[in-house]
Amino acid sequence: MRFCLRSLVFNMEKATFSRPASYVELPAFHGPLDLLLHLIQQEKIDIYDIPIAQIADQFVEAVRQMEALDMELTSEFLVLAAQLLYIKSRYLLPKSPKEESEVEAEDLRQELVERLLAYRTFKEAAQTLSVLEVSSGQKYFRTVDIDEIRSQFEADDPLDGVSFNDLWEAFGHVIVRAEKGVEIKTVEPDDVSIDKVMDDVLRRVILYPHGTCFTQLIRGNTRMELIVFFLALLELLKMGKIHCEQSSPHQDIQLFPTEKAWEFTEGE
Amino acid sequence: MLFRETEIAGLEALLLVANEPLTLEHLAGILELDPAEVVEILSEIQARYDNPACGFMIFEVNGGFKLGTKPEMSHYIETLYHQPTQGLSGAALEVLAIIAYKQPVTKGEIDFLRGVQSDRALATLVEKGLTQEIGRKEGPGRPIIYGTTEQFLLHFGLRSLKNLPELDFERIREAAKKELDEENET
Amino acid sequence: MLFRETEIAGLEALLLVANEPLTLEHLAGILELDPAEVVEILSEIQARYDNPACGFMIFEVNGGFKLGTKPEMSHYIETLYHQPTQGLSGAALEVLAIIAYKQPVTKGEIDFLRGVQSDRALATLVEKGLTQEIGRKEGPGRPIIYGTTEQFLLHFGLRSLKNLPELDFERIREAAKKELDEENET
Repeated sequence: MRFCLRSLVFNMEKATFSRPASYVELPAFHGPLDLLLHLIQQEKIDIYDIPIAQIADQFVEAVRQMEALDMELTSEFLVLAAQLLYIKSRYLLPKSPKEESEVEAEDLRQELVERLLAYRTFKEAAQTLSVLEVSSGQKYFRTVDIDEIRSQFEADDPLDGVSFNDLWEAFGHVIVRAEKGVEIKTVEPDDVSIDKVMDDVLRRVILYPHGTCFTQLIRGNTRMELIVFFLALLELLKMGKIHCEQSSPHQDIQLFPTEKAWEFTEGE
Repeated sequence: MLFRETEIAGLEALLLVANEPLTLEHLAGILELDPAEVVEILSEIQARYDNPACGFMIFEVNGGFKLGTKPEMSHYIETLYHQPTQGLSGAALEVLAIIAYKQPVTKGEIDFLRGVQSDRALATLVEKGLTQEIGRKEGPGRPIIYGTTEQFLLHFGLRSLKNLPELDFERIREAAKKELDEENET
Repeated sequence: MLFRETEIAGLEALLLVANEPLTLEHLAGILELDPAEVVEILSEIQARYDNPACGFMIFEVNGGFKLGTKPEMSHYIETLYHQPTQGLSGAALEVLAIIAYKQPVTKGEIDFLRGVQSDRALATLVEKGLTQEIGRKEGPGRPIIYGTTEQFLLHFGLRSLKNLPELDFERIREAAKKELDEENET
């Protein structure tokens, strides 16, 4: 890319060279716009009325010198050199409809002027900042280790404002979720697996350690669902995870978790 | 000591930006003074800080000197850096309630009762020192069992877990029923 | 103001332990004073610091206040850190000027305005904490957009971005328009 561009620049230069460029002093430039601005200021040229042919030749010459001096020469310098020579050639082009090429060259020149003006503005701003930097002086600040400071304070009680009532309420939420038995309600009765229903029943029995009513545990809208729940209950009784009590023949049967109730979850 | 104004100011500036305590020798080297002169300057600065309208103080640590705030100022600093305690989330409270009333209990058991994963809530509770690992359950996988901590008891003013008031099932049931009814209506 | 000794000392202590500039309102809240009273105290402290035997100075930035060392003390600090502070390079200053006046701005926009790649200068500025990534621009490629930092304001002794010296903004706008057109074309 770089070599290709360079040969382009110098081929064009050979083709269009009109008069030798004057010698330029070469400080380090911050880019091709910086160099171009330097040339314009050095020649005391009105930035709105740049003689493109002259400035293009000077620019190319400067780039050559930079190359000869082994200065850092980025591809952007070559790109701008090519652009300048291109604009110059459009102005000089004898053939083709002359007006058209002049209009195009004028547009390109105008665009370049605008970029130069913007660049000059920021270059001035940079100089202003540089002055400010010196005049405001160097100041230093302390870097505080906030974590270290914080560690000297006692941590707040994370339970601030939490009462037994809040704990019970939270427990209530767990029960509400168990009572809803969302998963079981959504499956079709035919698909209700006995394992899932056993989980549902056991979960509620454990949550009510003081006993829960038989009628409350068995739930279902269809005969099939009721049967599955009853079977699940019988299975849990047989496994010894729950036990039931009935104080008198007509009282509701109460179900309680046994010590073995937890063994159910251990496989998970 | 007027003639040493610059060095006094310099010493103050050094104390302000240094992260580590500065020794007499180090200070003397930078200020181009004798250590004895540095001692004099230090006591002069300290005398200035003794003014009750000044919040600074020079501390001597491990043979070095550093700038800090007077102990009386700590409540202001505490206010500046006070982190409002993040209240526990609903999930964390649920897990805490389950652990409080069902302990010792494993994560699997908590998950089973809640019907959802409780990893995050459990980690928060352990981090905040409200629950802790108290061992492992015998059986397959030997899962960790959790219990409440001393801090938990302290907060509720309990001497031991035995003093934990019983779950008020009447109230829980009523609240739960109300919540369920409300949800069914909508 | 003798009766406010505690608050004066408190404000000094707060300035010492804060990394970020503290606003009047924040200080007033902690010290339980009116902002106007805080202003009074601040100027009283600053008057005390004006004493040549004092190495401190209060800096105002973006409506906040920060404690630092007087610029005259910088050589002592540089000796402490064994490194003379280097001013910014010309290229870095150009990039910084573009960011300061045109922010938020992308690297592509900076490169276009300077006519040259600015990667190195930009990296230096970010490293020095003078500029920072402040987000991404909507549109193709979602390029990073840059802005200046509070450190930038402190470094150049500016109270806020409004205090940047005025520029010929007409020119900048025109250039920006041109560049937008080009970006849209590609």
